[in-house]
Parts: sequence; C-alpha cells; structure tokens
Amino acid sequence: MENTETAGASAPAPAGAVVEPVLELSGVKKRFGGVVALNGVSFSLRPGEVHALVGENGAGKSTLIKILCGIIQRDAGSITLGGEAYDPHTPGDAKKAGIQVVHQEFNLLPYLSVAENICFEDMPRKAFGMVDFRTLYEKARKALDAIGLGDVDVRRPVESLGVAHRQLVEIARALMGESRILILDEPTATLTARETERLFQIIAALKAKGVAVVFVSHHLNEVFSICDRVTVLRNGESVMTADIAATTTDQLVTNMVGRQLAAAMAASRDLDTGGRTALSLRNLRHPASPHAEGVSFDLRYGEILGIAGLVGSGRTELLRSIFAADLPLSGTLERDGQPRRYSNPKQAIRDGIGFVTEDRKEEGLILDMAIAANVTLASLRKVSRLGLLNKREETRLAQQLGGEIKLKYGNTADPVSTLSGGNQQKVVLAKWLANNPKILLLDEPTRGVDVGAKAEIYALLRGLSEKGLALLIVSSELPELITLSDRILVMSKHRIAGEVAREDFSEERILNFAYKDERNHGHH
Amino acid sequence: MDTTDLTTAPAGSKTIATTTKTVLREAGIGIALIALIIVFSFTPHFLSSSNVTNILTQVTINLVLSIGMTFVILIGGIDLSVGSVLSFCAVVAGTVMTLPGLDPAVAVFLATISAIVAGIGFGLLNGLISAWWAIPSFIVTLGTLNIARGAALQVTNASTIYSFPAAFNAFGSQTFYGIPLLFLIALVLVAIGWFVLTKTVFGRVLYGIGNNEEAARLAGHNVFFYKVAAFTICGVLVGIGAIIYMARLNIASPIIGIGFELNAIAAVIIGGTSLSGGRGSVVGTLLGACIIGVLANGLILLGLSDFMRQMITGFVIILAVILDKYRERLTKA
Amino acid sequence: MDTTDLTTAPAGSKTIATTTKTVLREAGIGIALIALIIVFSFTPHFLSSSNVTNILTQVTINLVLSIGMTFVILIGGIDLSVGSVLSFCAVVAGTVMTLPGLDPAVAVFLATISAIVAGIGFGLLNGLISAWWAIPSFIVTLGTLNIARGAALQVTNASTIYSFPAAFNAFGSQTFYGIPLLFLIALVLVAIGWFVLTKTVFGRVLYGIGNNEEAARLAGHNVFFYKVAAFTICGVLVGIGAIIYMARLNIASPIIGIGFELNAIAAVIIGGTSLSGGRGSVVGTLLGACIIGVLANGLILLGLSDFMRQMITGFVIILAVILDKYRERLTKA
Amino acid sequence: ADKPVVGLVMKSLANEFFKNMLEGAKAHEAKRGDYTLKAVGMQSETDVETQINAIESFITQKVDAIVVAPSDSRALVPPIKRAVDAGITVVNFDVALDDKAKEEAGLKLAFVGPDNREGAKMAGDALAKKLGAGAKVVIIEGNPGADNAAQRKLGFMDSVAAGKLDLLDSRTAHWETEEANTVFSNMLTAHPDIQGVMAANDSMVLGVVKAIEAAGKTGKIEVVGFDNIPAVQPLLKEKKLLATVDQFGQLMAANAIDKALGVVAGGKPLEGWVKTDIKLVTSDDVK
Ligand SMILES: Nc1ncnc2c1ncn2[C@@H]1O[C@H](COP(=O)(O)OP(=O)(O)OP(=O)(O)O)[C@@H](O)[C@H]1O
Ligand SMILES: Nc1ncnc2c1ncn2[C@@H]1O[C@H](COP(=O)(O)OP(=O)(O)OP(=O)(O)O)[C@@H](O)[C@H]1O
Ligand SMILES: O[C@@H]1[C@H](O)[C@H](O)CO[C@H]1O
Ligand SMILES: [Mg+2]
Ligand SMILES: [Mg+2]
Repeated sequence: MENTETAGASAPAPAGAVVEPVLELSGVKKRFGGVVALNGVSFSLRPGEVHALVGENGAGKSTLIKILCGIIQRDAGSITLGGEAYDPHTPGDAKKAGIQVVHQEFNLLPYLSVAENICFEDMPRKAFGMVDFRTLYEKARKALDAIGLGDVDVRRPVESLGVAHRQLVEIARALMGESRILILDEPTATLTARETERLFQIIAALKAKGVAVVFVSHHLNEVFSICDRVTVLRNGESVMTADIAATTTDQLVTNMVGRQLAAAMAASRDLDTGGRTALSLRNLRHPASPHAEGVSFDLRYGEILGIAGLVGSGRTELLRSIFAADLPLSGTLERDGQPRRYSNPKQAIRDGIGFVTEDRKEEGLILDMAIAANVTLASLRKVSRLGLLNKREETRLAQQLGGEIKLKYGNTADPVSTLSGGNQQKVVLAKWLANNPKILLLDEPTRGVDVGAKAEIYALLRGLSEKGLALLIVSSELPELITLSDRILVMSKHRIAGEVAREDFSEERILNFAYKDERNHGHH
Repeated sequence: MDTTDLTTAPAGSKTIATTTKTVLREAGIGIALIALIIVFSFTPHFLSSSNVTNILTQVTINLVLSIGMTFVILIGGIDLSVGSVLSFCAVVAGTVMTLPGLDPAVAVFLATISAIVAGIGFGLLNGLISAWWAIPSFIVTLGTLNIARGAALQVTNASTIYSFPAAFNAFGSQTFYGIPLLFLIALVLVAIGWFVLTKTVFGRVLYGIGNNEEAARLAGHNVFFYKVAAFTICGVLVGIGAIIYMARLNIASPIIGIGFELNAIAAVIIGGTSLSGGRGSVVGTLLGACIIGVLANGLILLGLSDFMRQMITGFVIILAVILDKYRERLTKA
Repeated sequence: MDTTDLTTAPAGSKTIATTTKTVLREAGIGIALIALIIVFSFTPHFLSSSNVTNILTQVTINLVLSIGMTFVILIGGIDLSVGSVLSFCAVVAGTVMTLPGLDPAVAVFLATISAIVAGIGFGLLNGLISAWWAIPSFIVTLGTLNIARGAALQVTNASTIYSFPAAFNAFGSQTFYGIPLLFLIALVLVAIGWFVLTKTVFGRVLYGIGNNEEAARLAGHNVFFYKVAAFTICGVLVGIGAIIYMARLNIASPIIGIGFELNAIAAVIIGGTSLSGGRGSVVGTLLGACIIGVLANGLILLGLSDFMRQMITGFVIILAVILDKYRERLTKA
Repeated sequence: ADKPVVGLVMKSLANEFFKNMLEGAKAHEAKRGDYTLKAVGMQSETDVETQINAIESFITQKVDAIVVAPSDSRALVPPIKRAVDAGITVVNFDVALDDKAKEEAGLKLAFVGPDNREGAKMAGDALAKKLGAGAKVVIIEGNPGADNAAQRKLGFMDSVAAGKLDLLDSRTAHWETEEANTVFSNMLTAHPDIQGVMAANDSMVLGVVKAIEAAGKTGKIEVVGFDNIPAVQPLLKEKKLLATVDQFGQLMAANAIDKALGVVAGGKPLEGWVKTDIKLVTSDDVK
C-alpha cells in the first residue's frame, strides 16, 4: 500500500446521486497580522465520505481545521453545517455540533492517566460531580481495544508512553464522542505501518456508520488508499476538488506545488562502499534497553545507513545514546577508530556529530527566537569573536544556508515559529550544517513535511553524503529509507534484528525483521 | 497475534511501578517528616502530649491556607495575597462580630459568612484579572496583596479589634483528646480538598488545565471558569483561615498575616506539588505543612538562638526538597 | 530571483511589524511611565530638580537588584533571597570597612570586594543547588533567604554597623548635574546588562535556555553552567547593591532589605520580562523600576494617607501589566 | 495661607501605637489651627527606605519643620542632617538617634521621647515584686536591631538583676501577636515552670495571654507588657495582664510638634533629651 503507483480508490464513492453536503464552506479567509493563511477556501463534505485535505506545508490546512473547531474565527466567508449557518466560538461549540478533531500538535495531559485523557472531554459522572472511575476505565479500555492498544494499562500516566502510543491515545479520545464529522490532522505522521493500517480500519467502520471524515496527510499513498475525494489547498486557496478515482498522484502534486516536481523521490544513487569507518558501536546500551548486548554496527563516511523498526523499538534511544543526550549504560563507541566516551552532547558536537531530533518543537528549535539565531545555535563560535556576536556574519551564514537548503522565509530576523512545518525542519538541518558535521544522526527527518519539501530534503541528504558525510537515518516510512539508504538495519526491542543490503531492499524483508521478536516470543 | 503486544512486558511492570510511585510521592515526604520527628524526639518535652497539641495548633492556619494554595498552584498559578487577604477578612469579620446589639451566636455566624465572602471577593478579583488578561498571577496577587493590606488598614484605621464573644474565644482553644478542634477542622478541609481533587470531575479538569491548558481548552472545557474557581476556592480557605486565626488569638488586626504566603507556598512545594502545575496533592501539602510546623517547634525546644533557628529553617527547607528528589530518582530506577 | 521570494510580500511587512513590535515592547512600558509622570506633574514639586534627584536616588537600589533578577528570570528562575543576601553582604562589607587600623581607601576597596564575594557565594549556592538537583529556584532561594538573614543577624548579633569612612559616606550623596552618582553607576550596570544579553554569545544562550532548555542542551550548550552563571550574576549585583545601600544610608544592618525581592521582581515583570523565561530585556526592567519609584514618590507628594498609598500601589502594579497586554494586542493586530 | 508646614514622619502606621499618635497629632493640628500637618508612615517597622524617602520629599517640599520617629537610629542621621542644612527645624522623638552618629555628622539635635529602658524596668519591677526573688521568667523581645526593642530588653534585664529573677529564655517575636503566641507556647513546653513573662509590647502580650489560656495555666503565669493599647484593657481588668507601660503616644507627637513650632517661631533651639512621660498601668488602674 505504500506504493502510490498501484494504489487505486479502495473505497467506492457513496452510492446514489448527489448527496446533501453535511458541511459546506465558501470563500473562507483568515489573516494573522500580515500573513494570509487562508485566502478563499471552498470545501464541501458529504456524510459518509472520507475527504482528503492535502497541500504543502503552510498551505493552510491546520488553519482551516482550527476555524472549523472554534479555536480561531474566520475573517470572511460562510460555513454551513447540516444546512444551517455555523459559527463556532469555542471548541465546546464545535463539539456540541458533532465535530471531533485530532489536532496536529499533541494535546495530551501528561501526568493524568490514559483513561482520563481519553475521556477528558466528558468524564463519566456519579452523584456530586464525582468521577465514575469504573465506567471511566471501562470506556477507556474499550476505546483502546478498538484501536488495538489492548495491552496499555489505562491507569498509566500518559507521560510514560512513547510518541506513537500518545498519538493513538489522541485518536481514541476523538473517537469517544459521537460525532457527525471527524477531522484528523496528520494522524499518521507519528504512526508506523501497522498502527496506520489499524486506523484505516477504524475510519472505514466510521464511514459505514455515516460519519464524514476529513483526513489530512502528506502521504499521498494513504490518500489514495482510503479517501473518496480530495481537496488541494495551495497558498491558502482551494485549487482543486476531485473524486479520488478521477485523479492521479501527479495531478495532485502538480496542483499542490503549482509546478511539475522533479522525480527526485525515485532517483537512485550509486552505492558508496569506499569510505573509512566514521563511527563504530560495540554493544552500546541505552538505559532503557533490556538487553545487555546493546547495539553494534559500523557507519562509513559517505554512507547513508537507515534504521527501521516498529514504534518503540528503541531507535530514538539509540541515537540519543550515541549523541550522549542520554548516557549509555555500557558498550563502546569509536570515532575514526579512536575510542570515545562523550559525557554530554557538547562533546559529541565537538567531535563532528549532529543530531536532528524527532520532535522539532520540543528539542530542535527555539521557537520564539529568530531564524538566524536558530541556525547558529550549535555553532555560535563561528559567528562570534571573544564571546561577542557578529550579527552581520550570523545573518550572512543564515542566508547562505537558507539558500543552500531552499528555505522559504521572509527575513532571518523573524521568529522561527512563523515558518511552516517543513521549513522549520529545514532550519533544524541548517543548524547542524552550519557546524560542518562529519556525521549526522537524523530521527524522522521528514515527519510532517510536505511532498515538495520532502523531495528537497532528500536531495539535500544525498548531496551531503556525496560530500562524504556519514548519515544515520531513523524513519518510520519504509519508502523513505528504501529511497535514501545504502543499507538498512532493522531494530526490534532495542536490538538489531537484521540487516538488509541495498540490493535486497523490500518492505516485506524489513518488516519480517521488525516483527521477528514478537513472533519468537509469541504473545497471544 | 494482535497489534497490541508491543509494550506488553514493560507496560505491565510499569503499572506496578506507577502505583508505587504515586504512593511513594507522598510517602517520601512522610519519611522526611518522620526523620525530623525522630531527630527532635531526643529533645525533652518534644513528644509530650501538650507539645503535640502546640504543634498541631501552630500548623493549623498555615495548613488551611496551603490547601487553597494547592488548588492555585495546581493550575499553574500562585497567590501572594493570602496573608494580606487573611488580614482583611479578619478585620471585616471582627467588625461584624463586635457590632453592638447582636446576639453572640448570630454575630459569630454573620462574621464567619462575611470573612468567607471577603475571601471570595479577593479570590474572584485575583482569578478574574489573571484569567481575563492572561497576566501572571504572581503580579496580580502582588497587587492585591497591597490592596488588601491597605484596605484592611483603612477599614480599621489601623486598630486591633478584640472583645469577641466568650464562647467564640473558648472554642479556639478547645481540644479533643489533646487534638485542637481547629486542627480537626483543618483536617476535614484537607479531606474535602483531597476528595474534590481526586474524585470529582471538577478536580480532574483542574489537574488537566495544570498539565496542558491549551489541551484542556481544546477539549471544550471552560478554562477561564476553572482558573477563577481555583483562586476563589483559595479565597474561601483564606476566609476560613481568618476565622480560625481569630478563634485562636482572639484578635483581628490589619497587620496580621505578613509573610503567610511564603509559608503556605513552602508547604505546598515541600509537599511535592509542582510549581508549574498539574502535579501534586493535598495530602502532600498536609505533610509539608507539618514539616514546617515541627521544624519551627523543635528548633525552639532545642534552645537554639533565634538566628541559628532561622538559618537551620532555611537549610531544612532546601534539604527536604533535595531528599524528595532522591526519593524520586530511587522510585524511577 | 531567489528562493526567498515566495513569501517576500507578506514577509516584508512582517519584518517591519517585527521590528516595530520589539521597539514597542519597551515603548509600551515607557508610555505607562510617561502617563504616570504626566499625572503626577500636576502635584507641586514633583518636577522640581531636587525631586527628580530624589526619585533617581530612590530607584537606584531596586534597579541594581532588578538587573540581576532579570538574568535569573530570563532563564526561567526566580530569586527570593536578594533582600536577605543584600543584608548579609552589607554586614560583611560593613564589618570589613570598620576594621580598625585600615586606611580608608583600602577599607572601602576590601569592603566592596567582600560584599561582591559574599553575593557571589550565595548566588553560587542558589544556582548550584537548583541546577544540580533540578529543584525550583523558588524554594531554594526561599531557603537561602532564611539562611542569609540568620547569618547576617548572627554575624552582627543584630546590631547596626556604621562609622564608615567620611569619603565613602559623602560619595553616596554626590550628584552630577542633579543626577545622583549612584544612579549613574546603576545606569552603567544597565548598559552592561543590556550589552551582555543582546550582544554576546553568553546572552544569546541564556535566552535560548529560557525558551527551550532541552533544545539548547542538545545544541551543545552547558545548561548547568548557564543556570549557575545567571544566579551568580544576580549575586554580584546584590553585592554591588549592598555597597550602594551603604553609601546611600551609611549603615549596614541585618534587618535591611526585607521585601526587596518583591520590588525587584515587580520591576522585572512590569518591565515586560516573562516569568516563564526566555523573553524580556534589561531596558524594560529599567523602565519597570522607574514606574515603581515614580509611583512611590508621587503618592507621597500627593499627600495621600499611607493606607490609600498602599492600595493605589497595588492597583497601579496590576494596571501597568494590563496596559502592557493591550499594547501587545495592538501591536499584534 | 502662610501657616507653617510640619512634616511628621512616623514608623509603621499598622501599629496601633502610631495610629493613636497620628490621631493625636491631627487633633492637635485642628486645635492649634496655626499650622499644616503632613504625615507619612511606613509599611513595616524596618522600612528605613520609606522614611528616608519621606524626609527627602519634605526637603523638596520645603516644609518648615520635620518631626521624626526614626526606624533606625543611625540610617536617618544623614538625611536629617540634609534637612537641617536646608534650614528646616527637625525634632527627633519616640526613638532617639544615635549620639555617636550625630556627633560624627556634626548634627546637634534634641530628643523628645520616653525612656524605654526605664519604662521596661518599671514593668519588670512590677513583675518581680509580684513573683518575688528566684521566680522563673522569660522575655519576648521586639524586632532585633530596633533601638527601642534593645532598650526595653535592657530594662527587663535590669529588673531581672535587681529582683534576682531567674531568666530562663529570651526570644524575639518581632512585635507580632501570632508569632508571640507560637514562641511562647513552645517556651512553655520547654520550660513548663515559667512563672512570669515580659513582653516588649502589648501586641505580643495578646498572643502570650492566649497561649497561657490554651495551656490551661491562666492565673499561674503573670504577664507584663508595654504600650497600654486598648486591646489589653480587658486583660488588665480580668487580671490576665499584670501591668503595662503607657508612654502617651497620643501626646508624644503633639508635644514634639509644639516644640518644633516654638523653634520655627524664633524660639531657642532645643537641646538634650526632653523626656516625655511614662506611666505604669496595672490591673488596679482599670475598673
Ligand atoms: N497563529 C498564527 N500566527 C501567525 N501565522 C500563523 C499562525 N498560524 C498559522 N500561521 C501561518 O499560516 C499559514 C498556514 O499555516 P497552517 O498551519 O494552516 O499550514 P498547514 O497547511 O497545516 O501546514 P503543515 O502541513 O506544515 O501542517 C502558514 O504560513 C503559517 O505560518
Ligand atoms: N518519555 C518516556 N517515558 C517512558 N517510556 C518511554 C518514553 N518515551 C519512550 N518510551 C518508551 O521507550 C521505548 C522506545 O521508544 P522510542 O520512541 O525510542 O522508539 P522509536 O523506535 O524511536 O519509536 P518512535 O517511532 O516512536 O520514535 C518504547 O517502549 C516507548 O514506549
Ligand atoms: O514604641 C513603639 C511601640 O512600643 C510599638 O509596639 C513598637 O514600636 C515602637 O516604636
Ligand atoms: Mg498543519
Ligand atoms: Mg523515535
């Protein structure tokens, strides 16, 4: 299903002739100060359809959704819901009107239990406003079972869950309410194939019940596999709406970016085998790893080494232990053949390592600070003398790197928070490139990044490896790893479960390794 | 095989750990309290029943204020005005209680009501201003701290109010098997606070707001209402605290309560509630208030100089929180 | 044409908006200050040159402490100990300055050094404890508040130190075209603070840590070091503040400085620095300190009763921050 | 309209003692009718800054006379010197400025006020007389560092020596009712055999008496205080308070203002210590 070429419209369009739309928008506009986020969007949603909303980063998808659920108010345009004017002023209004949303950003309560998170909107009550914990746990249990998280204890605090499980908890929460319309803003960005598939089953079931679903994703293959219709947003305008069956990937992409996209995604590269070993791990064990043997592998200059694995297989932890973001429990690390023991990220950075983290907002960027300040954050020594900042040099460096990575921005003095997701991700990359690293660790480098920017990032990464950098890429998107990597290691439960050479790349092989452990241990 | 097995093993073991952790959260502070008691028990008189009565009496007012402060801190706020507002509530109640011609019972009843109403008034003010304009409550309550103190002075023209009904004065020193009645009232308030925070929807939403305000708002909760409510609850407790103060000391004056806010905040934080909100409990606050009370009492009994006492108090406050950190690490490992 | 062209049009206007915003951030508070001055200028004497000298003198100590407090609040901390530590630094310096047999110049020099060293000592203590154990600085500095006060009382046995060299005493009341010399020193400190925070790598990283500690750490910055440094800088300024206090009042005593922390925090927050860290400036702090100083002075000149004065102070603190919110909204639209 | 202006600088107006003083001064202003009063108080006993600021403001406003009860006997000397240099008549009352500090500053100033040490000794002696030699007593002190607190402690110590009392403990409760209650309760635990308490002011007496009541020792422990505030009148009547000292605060400021106006009108400058009245008030004085 990852292959867009073969994907067709898997779900037939609703039978019968014209159905009354449940939701209808026309000419919706929204500005944030000087930024035009929406500039005339028209959109209609029919009951029982799954309607994809696609567009580049910053096209206005999330803004549109925020208007629909009452977080922000539109400046112009009309919206009708079930034929009546609809003008929500609070998220509560939207919920009363039967609209449920899974937002792009996490909206969880980390110290509360999974059950409380799931039922947070409407906790079951007893007399005197007391929480009916029994019902609460039952409901949460059912909700989790329904999305396939049967083994997560509902009393456990959400803070103890990994990123994917958190996303699933959010989805479970949105499914709690009886809704007419379910909006999912990039729900699959943090999920791996298996959870995604499960989600699609749920969507199909809802659809059968007549619920209308709005589905936002940067993965067009997903759009083709579950959606009935698609609307493309570009620069805040709706530029096309079509039945899925009547459109193609190329057509969508062309409409999204407003031009033909080079076939960057598919380009293969020459296998590089000549480089010296840049990094060598022997039995490196993250504190969260249950296995004393840890992880061992070599990474060569000029090589792109992919790391695949299921959610929670310990890939993020592996990168963190290399970078000394978390200190490894045991094992050794060699850099250019020399043994190293970094005691903090600073030493790893000095040693030529960069780390693009998986969560750019929490760990990668300083959102309130200027683009330039973010770009130079890890290389302030380069733009300063005797501790004094050279702002001109800083701006120059930021502009230069911005050009190299094709960053779309207004001014390097603007806060990085004003950029779209994909461009924010590029700033994170620029931050490390500014330091001329020899090794780059990348954790989900294209999460939430649109197709256009993704292609650009791929090209960029290839370019880096051709310049001799050693790249270690963790990704949950197998096509991404397959496109980029020279070699793929598959992790399972904090161990290397297998290695796949480029000539043997196939999703099936990789998944086989990924699931190996579970098969052997055979739960259920 | 199902998609759910991914974290089976860790999840199972983690659950137990989680429960233990929750229990230990309070237990850790309890251990610090017990350690302190053991140290002081070598001091003569410390464990005598009359001294236990003393300690409990001395803990009472701080405890009552700390319960309210817990609500405010849980939603990520802070209330610096509690000491001044206590004073304002007391002089209002004192004025009512000494109105000529009132039947004592009626006077006490009306005074109690008016103290609570005054507390609610300032609680509302704090909550409304900080929630409406999204201003840090630190600065809002620094403002109302001054307003309440000035108002208390203005109302009384700086004089002390006394001569309350005899029954009311007697009530303040009453004990029940050596436990001061006022402390029992405070314990009931702890129980109510615990119940509200852990068992009611209202309480869970409060925690939720402290965890992630935006998420709570997106879930359709009226964050504004809850914030105002937390400050108002704090105001109610300040009002009750004022009546307890009057019952204990038989005066009401515009200069009482100076610095009470820091004591209350210290009790809450030592009790393990996070200053950034979302985590903590009233039971922890109870233990925190007891640590402060035991410390003050024990150091006087030890016969240390006032200056040494102040220094040691500082050390122990820090030490209690450091110990709590080690306990936290232990339970994590 | 370049890759940057896609958003040029809105971006261009954004840039201007951004710059305007930055300027307005301080300008807004400046406007509040000017409004206050205009209101008071109807009071006789308010604008007289001798009164201006008064106001500047009265602002000085709070300003010096507020500069240090700005550093601490920028990294998301708070320092409640500044008042007590100022007192401790002053009695240490006073003791040194009055050592028998010292040449006056040497005595003053050694005293200044020792005040700053004492300030650094407590700053280090605050920073190390809160950074090492990741304890809220609120509680750590609440502890050192008590420790420093107790230590100051112990060192002096609660007596006041005086009889400083005549030249030192005279220096404290010197003016320069009506501007107090001490205030000029404070202005220099503001300028240094502004320079460090806006022009150096050190300052940049401090802001970064205040905004997003984890991102700063993963970019290779030693968060521990910066946190300790911020508290230590605050300590240095407290030490300098102690010397300024002594020069102005010609005494050093263990009971001075009570409540100074709240004034300093108020100046920083009114000056637009965010209590949660990462946003703000020393220039804003300067304006915030002036607002507080002008208010205190003007209300005395107005001849209002002390109670009214206290109430109005409370109102204005809140009002200043509310006004700032409206300015913020205006600049956003 | 040419009436002379008198600036009155007091300590904490939150203290009833000063509030009474202010009322006395206002009544005096109305009665004399030939001067304008401008009064300033502080927010706490230790708020030296506000006092200094107030004096500086009065200099700015060119008042004719300043009457000041200093919160610190040394810190106020330089600003007062500036006022005198500006030609303003200054009278120091309630708490005396430090002689040595005055001398160093070249300041000559009279003090109009009570003898706190003597007053405290009067109260202490009353206690000693009631209890007899060898009685076990404690002292509750005022703010450490405050001159009148120190004087009163010395006065109590004089009584302890003269009456051969057994002093068990001496601690500060910062002039505060609640703190006095706590401190004394704890003292009572450590020394269950306390027979007498000397409190440096009556606010603290209120807390002490309540602690005695709570411990069920009413009538077994004698208490003396200082200030004779209204709130202790019932305690005197019920014999829960043995004695207190009235320093006629209401008249004190009025007195000092009279003296200052005399100088302003061309009278001779004051010198030395113009002692004001103090009087022991016992249960017998209250009916
Ligand atoms: N609160 C805001 N203030 C200013 N600009 C904003 C705000 N929210 C969104 N924008 C801007 O509006 C535009 C649309 O953003 P939006 O988040 O809707 O894009 P999106 O299509 O969801 O992108 P992505 O795929 O990256 O999630 C962007 O230029 C964004 O920077
Ligand atoms: N903050 C946390 N607290 C406790 N456990 C966590 C936390 N974050 C992750 N985990 C757990 O650690 C394990 C590894 O998670 P990690 O996120 O490293 O996996 P990953 O392979 O990188 O997957 P992902 O695609 O989610 O990043 C999982 O069992 C996860 O539940
Ligand atoms: O003389 C007064 C009173 O006795 C008061 O109780 C404390 O402050 C002193 O200055
Ligand atoms: Mg989006
Ligand atoms: Mg990961």
